[in-house]
Amino acid sequence: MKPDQIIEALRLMLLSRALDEFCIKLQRRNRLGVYAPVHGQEAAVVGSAMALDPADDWMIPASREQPAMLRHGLPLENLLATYTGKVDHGRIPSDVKLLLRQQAIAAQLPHAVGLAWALKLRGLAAVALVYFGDGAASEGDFHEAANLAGVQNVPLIFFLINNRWAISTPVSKQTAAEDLSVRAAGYGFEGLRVDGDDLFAVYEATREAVARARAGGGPTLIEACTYRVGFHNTSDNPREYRDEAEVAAAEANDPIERVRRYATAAGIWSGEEEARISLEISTELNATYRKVASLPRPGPNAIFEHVYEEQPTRVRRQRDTLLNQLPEPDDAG
Amino acid sequence: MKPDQIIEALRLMLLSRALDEFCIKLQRRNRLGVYAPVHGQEAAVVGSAMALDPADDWMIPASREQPAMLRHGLPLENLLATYTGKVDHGRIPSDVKLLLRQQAIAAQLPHAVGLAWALKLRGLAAVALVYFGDGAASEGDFHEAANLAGVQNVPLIFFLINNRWAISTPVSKQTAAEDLSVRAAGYGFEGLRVDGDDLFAVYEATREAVARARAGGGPTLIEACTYRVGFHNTSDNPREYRDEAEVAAAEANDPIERVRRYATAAGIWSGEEEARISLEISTELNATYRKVASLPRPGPNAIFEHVYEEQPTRVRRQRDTLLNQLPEPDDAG
Amino acid sequence: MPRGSATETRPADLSILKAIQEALWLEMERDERVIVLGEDVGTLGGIFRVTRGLQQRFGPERVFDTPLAEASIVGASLGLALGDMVPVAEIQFLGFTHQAFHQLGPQLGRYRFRSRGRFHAQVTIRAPFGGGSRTPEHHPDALEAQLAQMPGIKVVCPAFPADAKGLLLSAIRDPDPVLFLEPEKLYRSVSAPVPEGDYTTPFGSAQLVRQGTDLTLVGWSAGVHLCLAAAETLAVGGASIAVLDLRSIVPLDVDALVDAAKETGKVIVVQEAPLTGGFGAEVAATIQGEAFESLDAPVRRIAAPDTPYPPGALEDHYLPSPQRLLEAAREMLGY
Amino acid sequence: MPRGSATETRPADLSILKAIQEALWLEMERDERVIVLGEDVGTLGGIFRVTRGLQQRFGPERVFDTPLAEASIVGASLGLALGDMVPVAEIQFLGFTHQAFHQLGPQLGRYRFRSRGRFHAQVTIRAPFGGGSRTPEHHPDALEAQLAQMPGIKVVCPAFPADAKGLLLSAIRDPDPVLFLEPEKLYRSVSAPVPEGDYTTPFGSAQLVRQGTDLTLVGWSAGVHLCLAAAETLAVGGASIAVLDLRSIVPLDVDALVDAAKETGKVIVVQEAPLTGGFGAEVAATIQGEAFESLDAPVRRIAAPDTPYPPGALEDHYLPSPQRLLEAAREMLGY
Ligand SMILES: Cc1ncc(C[n+]2csc(CCOP(=O)(O)OP(=O)(O)O)c2C)c(N)n1
Ligand SMILES: Cc1ncc(C[n+]2csc(CCOP(=O)(O)OP(=O)(O)O)c2C)c(N)n1
Ligand SMILES: [Mg+2]
Ligand SMILES: [Mg+2]
Repeated sequence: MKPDQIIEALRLMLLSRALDEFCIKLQRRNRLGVYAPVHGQEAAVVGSAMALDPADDWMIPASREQPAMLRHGLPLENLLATYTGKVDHGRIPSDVKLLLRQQAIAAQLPHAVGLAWALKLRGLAAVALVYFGDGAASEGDFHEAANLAGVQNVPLIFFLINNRWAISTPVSKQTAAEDLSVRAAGYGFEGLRVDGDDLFAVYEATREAVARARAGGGPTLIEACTYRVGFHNTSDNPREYRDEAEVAAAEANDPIERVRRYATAAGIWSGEEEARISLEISTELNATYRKVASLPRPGPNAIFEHVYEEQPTRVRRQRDTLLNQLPEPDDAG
Repeated sequence: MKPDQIIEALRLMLLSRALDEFCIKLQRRNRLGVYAPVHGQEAAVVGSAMALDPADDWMIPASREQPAMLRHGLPLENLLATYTGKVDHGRIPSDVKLLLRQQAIAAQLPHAVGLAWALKLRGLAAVALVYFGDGAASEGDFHEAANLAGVQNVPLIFFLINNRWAISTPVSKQTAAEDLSVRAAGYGFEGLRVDGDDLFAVYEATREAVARARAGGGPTLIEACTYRVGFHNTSDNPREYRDEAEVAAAEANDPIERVRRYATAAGIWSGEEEARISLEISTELNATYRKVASLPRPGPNAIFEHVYEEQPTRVRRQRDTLLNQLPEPDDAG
Repeated sequence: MPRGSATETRPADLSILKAIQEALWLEMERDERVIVLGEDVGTLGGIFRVTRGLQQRFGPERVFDTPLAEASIVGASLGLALGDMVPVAEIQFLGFTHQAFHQLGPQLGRYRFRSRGRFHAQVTIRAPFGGGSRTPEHHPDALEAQLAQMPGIKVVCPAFPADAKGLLLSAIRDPDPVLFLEPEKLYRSVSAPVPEGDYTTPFGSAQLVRQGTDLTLVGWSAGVHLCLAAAETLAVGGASIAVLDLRSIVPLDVDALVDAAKETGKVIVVQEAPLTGGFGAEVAATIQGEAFESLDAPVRRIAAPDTPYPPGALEDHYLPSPQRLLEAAREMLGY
Repeated sequence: MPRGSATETRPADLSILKAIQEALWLEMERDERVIVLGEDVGTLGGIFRVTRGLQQRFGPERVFDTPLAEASIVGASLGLALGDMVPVAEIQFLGFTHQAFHQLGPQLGRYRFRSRGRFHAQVTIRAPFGGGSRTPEHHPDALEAQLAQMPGIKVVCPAFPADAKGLLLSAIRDPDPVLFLEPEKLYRSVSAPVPEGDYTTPFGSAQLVRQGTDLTLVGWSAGVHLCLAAAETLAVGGASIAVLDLRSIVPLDVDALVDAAKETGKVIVVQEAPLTGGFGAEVAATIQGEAFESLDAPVRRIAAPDTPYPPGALEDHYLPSPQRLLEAAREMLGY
């Protein structure tokens, strides 16, 4: 990574950490719905995202890859709008090559294969990268998607974030495999493991995989080994199921601190720089949130929009009836 | 294999080949429904089945493992009864540890895991063996089942019959993996490949896997490489999609002939012996078929039996109405 | 019993969640073949803590966390049952049974039939569902109508704590597979007296939870409480409204539907799912089919529109609302 | 056009199978983004040879055999559409869409909605279904009612060659996902005139395929032919029977159902699926709801019993039979 990339990465990681805190606070004050923090996984998420070219390449998120989505072009405003229920303002802009976050674990994987396949069929030199977790790797969708990607040799990076937990289920109960990247061999393509807390290692591994895919070399499975330091999401309390010592060890190995130390030693980062950037970030978060908070809440008609391109008669009648009956909304939820 | 086992295996393989011919002929005369022949896969099917102890172990078939089912205790009569639509006579006897053949590809795999798991939970020294094909190995059910089997360390042998084809789809379009047995590593257990046309190799590999499972060593994936010499089933014509040369090569490597040659050289088999056994087999097939053909066809009430242990009121009323309305059946289908 | 401490006594009223917990506890005590499996059901005791305490009490051999793979949870449960265990599986949210649909109707529902009675599948699948808690799509999806098209499977959907316990005990003991739908929104919000000890509540027997002569409101699961609230409001205006809780949709208590139509001549059925093809259609079709002459008005359906489950911010507009039900009821009373 | 040789001319009558083939052929000629994928659709041309000749004509880049994995066929089709291709996927038999249910309603059906219009899924999924051909369970399963509970997806089910072609052309061009259900039993057995060249048939517009004043029979797919045969038989006895072919169940032509009830006052609906929760329930519920005053008798449903699809030997007892339909119609006429 070049110095400016390191700075970019560090800024994204700091933004991610700040966003976690910011959103968790908002959630605690009932200002937004459930939030799933990135905490602990910043190097894996940011390092992989930075290997993509947002102008050409597609990113397919799972659900806790906020800084990757931002890096790929999603405006912070849209991200916060989605979290706060301003659904239409959360829309992905039409020039951003990003699919939707996914609620159904692993369901995005075959979509990613199809999308990458389309890039290939259309003769584009673009690639796609899809995120998923150690839990998702147990779903049938993972297997079918990986196998199809292999046989069609599509330009797709399967980026597995092994953060050791799927809600309360440790990876030792998720699978007997010691190493999930070996699964790639069963699909006829390359798999490898990287230290997911090492920004540079993640970036390099992803960059190589991207280059191979772009050159027609097909898919790669990258398993980034990291740790979910935070809770699963704001409804979860990990103290109920895991050892605090394990968490403390992961915190001691903070991926942001590792980059910070490196960059400081390299003379491209300093306490002052960080203070400046942190202020910038918090200003941006606050301003963006204020803007988003002032946006109108979606009305009942939003239920009927974007179901089909053309509203079938029965749906139109349901809409007419419902809109006549509904009281003014009293809560943005 | 001991001499008497070799004789047993050879007899089963000959029976299988004869059964194929017999049933195909019947099908062509509209006496039975669709039939899927074993032709070419006899060593894989018989060799694996013989490594099980029918008294303790469970067998879970896919769909073209007729001689394995017979070896495991299913009476020929029941097999033929099922093929000819005498559904109640096809019932698996209550002392035979065999699950049902499966129409939905790969769906039997999680059942097998659950069954093996139950054996383990109940502290029995029994194992289970489940058959599936190279096509089935692409289904999500395979992945989820194998992963669960690994993490629960259940006494189960995944016996993959790679016959190179799934209807018209060659294994090269099924997956980019060169070797399907490597998938086991991704689930934390052992996988291996055997020459599926070598009865002894299949038997030995399965016996070892069975012994390991019985000793608490967990699952094994065995990929038996063989070839589907016959058509997919009686509705299929492989000339539409594959090269006759490939078929001829497989036929030249006939698994029965290989055992026949070995047994003859070992002095435990002869042309006379084979003639005698072949006659025995054809007599048995004819007699059994005659018996089955004379069995009454199932009546409409069979639709309503065995749906639930206790018939719900609505179903009972549907039954009463339907039985009052139905004409005499004019065709056994 | 799942208690905080040995000295704590059980209150007469239990929440639905506690009632389900009690049924699981009792049945695991009674029958050691009963095992509990699912995502996060062990150490954590499930996302909603329904299975809390079970692993500590019955051990990790009988209560275990599975990998994140719904089809294998259902498929392996069938296999466990064939191996003489009695699995009670949890699917974390009903919407994720879609991942397992090919193992539900086509396998679990048919194994007895396919084997001509040689095998049966004594399997219970529990899953929370229903809206109103701001959980995102899939989680609240009301799939009961799709499940009702799976012959061989029973679909049970209690609305009250005592039924939740009695129906779950019936489900676990039923030799046939049962999908046991738990009203997520009511888990903790509805409490009522629950008999102690062992009892079962039969399937296929709807309960008239409120008598009335002018109109019958038919519901199941959370919908019943919507009906009751509406009936209460209308009673203030002098209307006499009956409320029928189906309790199970398969088997369906056709006679109770016919009786309701005969008694009141007017029926409204409430479902959370989108209108077209929802289970309310079956209720309406059955009533008009079997009690046509008794009807003074068409059976009216209150349902979500034929659109996908929306984000939480829009949920209240989407779900059948008290207001929509009241409006329909008032129209109906004046029919 | 898919012809044996260049000199062969196209007959005016086509089978349903040939009509579907012609639509695929035409659309692949017209729009090079259209691709065909599924199990065995390439070299073999599909189990029923519906896609025969396409790979030879359009090449293995546009017509390809997929691995045996239905969820990935549907999920990848969604991805292909998001990548600006126009996939027409085949699921070998409708029953095997169960393997892909989580990718159908919850993904294909909701991607537009979830993205607030940023994305849409121009995907067609074709699948044969329906009984009467002695294919074993799963293969003939009539799942249309389950599919109708998937908002965002359209469910189209032609009964005639001309409709098969026009509706398939509409489906492929529709920016929204369409499940296109093909009546297996009729593939080759029903032939009728099919216009040459390009035309589309709209969804949500039922067709009165036979006029009548005494009773309306409502069906879709193979059921329409059962209705027509019954109408014919009853005409001999002097009854005037209308037959309504829904052609698509989502969107549903509610007005046509209401008109039928108004016109004849009596309606029977035929479905192949088990009674409880089948799409006939929606038809009956809708008619009684919207045309109650016009009905002279309850809407009657003819369906399979609430039991699993049986082996071929029992199929004729299970499916709605001409005799059952006739008996019901005669009863109805005398009501
Ligand atoms: C198909 C499906 N099953 C279950 C769930 C409930 N659920 C949400 S997140 C989660 C764990 C996901 O674990 P992993 O894939 O490792 O991702 P992580 O949360 O660690 O980022 C589960 C079980 C779901 N959303 N979808
Ligand atoms: C879930 C499912 N999808 C598709 C089919 C149709 N089908 C029947 S057999 C078959 C091929 C099976 O191939 P393989 O698993 O290799 O077994 P083989 O026939 O070679 O023994 C297919 C696609 C099916 N029965 N079930
Ligand atoms: Mg994880
Ligand atoms: Mg095969």
